[in-house]
Amino acid sequence: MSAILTRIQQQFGEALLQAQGGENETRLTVSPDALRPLCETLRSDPALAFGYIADMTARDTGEQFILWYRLVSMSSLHTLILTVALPRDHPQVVSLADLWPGLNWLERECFDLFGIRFAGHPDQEDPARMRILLPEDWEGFPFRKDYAPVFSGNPLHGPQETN
Amino acid sequence: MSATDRKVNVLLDILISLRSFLKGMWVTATNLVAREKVTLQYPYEKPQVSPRYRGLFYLPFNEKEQRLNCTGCTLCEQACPTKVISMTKLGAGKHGGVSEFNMDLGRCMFCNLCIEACPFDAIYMGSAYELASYDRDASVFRIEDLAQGGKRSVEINIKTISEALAEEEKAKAAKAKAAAEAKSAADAKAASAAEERQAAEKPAASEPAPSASPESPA
Amino acid sequence: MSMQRLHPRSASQAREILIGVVIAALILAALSATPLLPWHLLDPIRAYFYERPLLNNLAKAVLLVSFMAVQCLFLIWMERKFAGWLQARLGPMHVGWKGVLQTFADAIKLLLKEDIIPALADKPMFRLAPYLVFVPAMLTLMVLPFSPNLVGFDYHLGALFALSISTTGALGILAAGWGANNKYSVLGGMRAVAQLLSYEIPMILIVLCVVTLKNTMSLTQIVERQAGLWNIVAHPLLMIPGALIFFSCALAEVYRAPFDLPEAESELVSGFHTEYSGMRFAIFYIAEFANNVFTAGFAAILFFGGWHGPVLPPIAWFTLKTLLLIFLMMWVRWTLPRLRIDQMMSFCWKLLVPASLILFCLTALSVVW
Amino acid sequence: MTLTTTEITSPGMTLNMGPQHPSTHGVLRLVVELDGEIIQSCRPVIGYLHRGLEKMMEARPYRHNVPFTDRLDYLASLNSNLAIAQAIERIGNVTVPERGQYLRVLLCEINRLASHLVFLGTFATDLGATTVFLYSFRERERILDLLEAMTGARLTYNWIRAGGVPTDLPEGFGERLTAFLDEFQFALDEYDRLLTGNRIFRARCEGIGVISREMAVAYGASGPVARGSGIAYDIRKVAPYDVYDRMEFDVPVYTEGDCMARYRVRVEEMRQSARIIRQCLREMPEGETMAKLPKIFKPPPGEAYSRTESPRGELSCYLSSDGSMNPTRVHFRAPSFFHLGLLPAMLPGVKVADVIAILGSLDTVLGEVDR
Repeated sequence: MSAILTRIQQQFGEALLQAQGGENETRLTVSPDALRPLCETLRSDPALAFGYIADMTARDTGEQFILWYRLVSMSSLHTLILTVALPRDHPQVVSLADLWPGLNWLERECFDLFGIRFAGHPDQEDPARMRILLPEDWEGFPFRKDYAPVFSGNPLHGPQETN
Repeated sequence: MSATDRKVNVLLDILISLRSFLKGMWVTATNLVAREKVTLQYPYEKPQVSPRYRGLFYLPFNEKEQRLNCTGCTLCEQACPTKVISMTKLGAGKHGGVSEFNMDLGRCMFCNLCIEACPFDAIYMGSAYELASYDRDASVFRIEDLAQGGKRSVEINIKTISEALAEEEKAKAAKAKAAAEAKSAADAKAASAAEERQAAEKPAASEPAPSASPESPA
Repeated sequence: MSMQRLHPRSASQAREILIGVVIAALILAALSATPLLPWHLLDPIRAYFYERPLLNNLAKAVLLVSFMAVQCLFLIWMERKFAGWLQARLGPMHVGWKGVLQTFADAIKLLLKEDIIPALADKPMFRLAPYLVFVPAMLTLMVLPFSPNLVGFDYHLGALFALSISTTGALGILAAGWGANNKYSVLGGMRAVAQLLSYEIPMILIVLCVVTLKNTMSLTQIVERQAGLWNIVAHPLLMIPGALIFFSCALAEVYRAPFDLPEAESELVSGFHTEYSGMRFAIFYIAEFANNVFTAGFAAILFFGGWHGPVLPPIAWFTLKTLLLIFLMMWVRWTLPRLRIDQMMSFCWKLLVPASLILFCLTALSVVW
Repeated sequence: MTLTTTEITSPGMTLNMGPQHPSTHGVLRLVVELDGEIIQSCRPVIGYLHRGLEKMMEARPYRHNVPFTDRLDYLASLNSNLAIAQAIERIGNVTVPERGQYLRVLLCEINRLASHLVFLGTFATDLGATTVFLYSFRERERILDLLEAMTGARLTYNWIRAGGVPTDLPEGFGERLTAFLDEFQFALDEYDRLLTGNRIFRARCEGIGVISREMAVAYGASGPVARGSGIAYDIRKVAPYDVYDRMEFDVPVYTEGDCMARYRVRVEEMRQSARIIRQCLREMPEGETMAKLPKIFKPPPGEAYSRTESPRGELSCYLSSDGSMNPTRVHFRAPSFFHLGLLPAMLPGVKVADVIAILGSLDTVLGEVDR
């Protein structure tokens, strides 16, 4: 078990739903409530110093949304993978864009494609400003497994009903 | 130039700048005079493509067997990520082939997956690359556009395959007929043998009934 | 295989250069033979025109404009060809021999093109702007002495006239930028005016140096007083830096790289002529090349002795010098990157203006001595 | 009379740069607020090239998804192929034969050369030096010829697959490549003379678009952008894949963080790539190039990700499987996506002309940003 995992477990022992530590990689699963305090520590603790946001994405398992963060510590080059499961009927999680500015667009992308809401995101008020890859007036979240595209009949406008 | 807040020797800076400009101009001048021009006058001069070039597809025509190699197994159809290929099979089994083979190259990514999927060496990419057209329908290439030798080889292909199939059919029919005959003959023989056995249990009845069917006309 | 195709080490390059040299030599020989031609046969026609000054001036104007138009077409072809060769390309090749007629084809295309005026443009200004640029460009050419006899208007304040008229072109560019009602055009127009007016100052100071040295403002006189010794040879300490400053200013005046900010295609799309199409665009283009010819000719007159030169007739010398300077401008254009607007302004105000002032003072001192 | 600035205020101008603008390198739209020529704020708008590739991939078997990655980073499509191929191999526990690994490194580095040459040309063109563009494309054309001889395509190669590389090198490839690299050294020196020392080029690049080390880390910058800001973060070194751990090469790092530093990093990287290519050619063992994947490829349920160093930065692919033929989620970590996210923080205060220089120095490809 790596030193990094030990250190995290000391502080957030009960909040971790699942933890697995390797030589270069640590995998954690946390509940949505514990995400924010955990990440603040990950960012600020000099022994962890996960300052680099390498990736973030979501996926839809059919029952819930899984958020997947990948953080890298620039000092130890250790990778940390954080998994958060969100209920499908109310997919909301706290935004971390103020901790890692690079997350701003990634969170917008997750909203755009999956409809996951990020409380505290700078653009959260306005769905049109949150949309990033899709047109601002798009309806629905296409990367959800139950998204049923309706072909508009116009190949240039894509599979959305338009008037 | 950049704001010179620092104590910079302006004159030196000018000289260095001039030198850097002259250096650059020397490079362009050498390119002007000494370097070969690389333009290819495209519609007049055609570039030579490499042997592995992935251009327009072709279905090789097998001269020896007088048919296309394609057996209509649809492996390429399944291997295509964008559903470019559609085909109509002609028969099945070892003489099977295709009567229609359409490729909608408007969707094609030229990814080579269909060619790698083909176990019969029946589809390849050639070196033709001017595939643009004014008409969307013109991007659909049919078997006569794809087959080596064009329409003629398609006709020969269909003829060869249908002949082979007919032959096979005939052979099968003959075989079936022969089998049926043999069966009936065997039945008759068996019946007669049984009759014989039944009729007289002579110790002299030694000749066993031939179990093999008569020679089929292959 | 294909590597061979892309870099064939054949002799065609050398052959082409050789052919070029031979053609140039033939042209020069033909030009040097022009004094032997029976020019006196034209005397009756000349006399006819001299008797009618109005008709004479009109004919001169028509000749000048058509000469410029043809020369521009040729220059555009030359620039494209030159740029192509410099960039390891062939340049235009399709229309005519080696693409000689390419610009004619382009001109015809532009003439036939639809004339688009943006819906929200300031229409009178938009229509007027090309002419506000074109007319000054042609007027400046009027005072340029192509040879001792061939000068549109031998004005005794020629230098002053040329400088002041060429500056008015800025008005047209601002009008074009503003009238198009396009944000890029406005930025381009503003840049153009700021640049033109700033660079006018060192340019005027350098012209003043020459004027002080030669004690005349007439361009014809300036050339005549350089007989035997060109300015740049006669006063190297003053005139070499002077010529450099003048050349920088000239580049800025005709909006050529590294000073092509008003039409910087990578930032401002196309600057002030973004919205122009068809003939109006062609007029801008011709005006730009006319300005090119003017600045190059002006530099030839001020520093390189105008029409003076051995063997060849004066007109040939003048054309040759102008063409060489234009060639130099092209060479610089296709080599150097573009400056930023504030860098360009500080280059002018912090370097060129003081330098030209110092140079002017030195010239004045040298004359007084 | 005194005039203070409060008395002469004028409203700013909103300028829409793109999506049709010559220097946005594709279809990027920057909504910038201008005060004169100075940027007040900037909001990048992306998504004009969104094709839903990741969604398309969810509906196709793993192997069918590789050709789509050509359309992500179209300037270095072999590197995109590599990202997804590695992810598929990890999720399906496939080992690539050694020669296949060498070939991958070789192809990726050749593609990196091509991609950086495009950067060099477009960056110089953005700054007004159009000639460099044609010179660098002249060299790139030869690289494309080489790649055409190897893969048969000039842009969308699809030649790095899950399991390896489908074919071996063609006849005489090594000699042609070596001959090209010998000449390429001179070409690079030539660009150096033309640009690096040039006073105007330096004035346009030095001190422009500075990304501090902290900012680069926080925004997730990678590749040459991070290395220009003093972060020695190169996936080929920190998490070597294929045979990069056997290669000898340096990671150029500059600490200035400006456009010039990023330019220098890329030029230096080209030399290093040439070094790697030569080593590959020298050390490549004989053998198979591709591992056999089962005809019906069904990886066990789970998730996997790959980390690769594309010319633009850390390109990684996230795959999740539920045990069926098709992945349930494919996600690409596109380096350009993160670099464009830097723009709102970088641009305020610079001039319009610098926007172009900064954008050019980030070397983004909108294909991978919008996916």
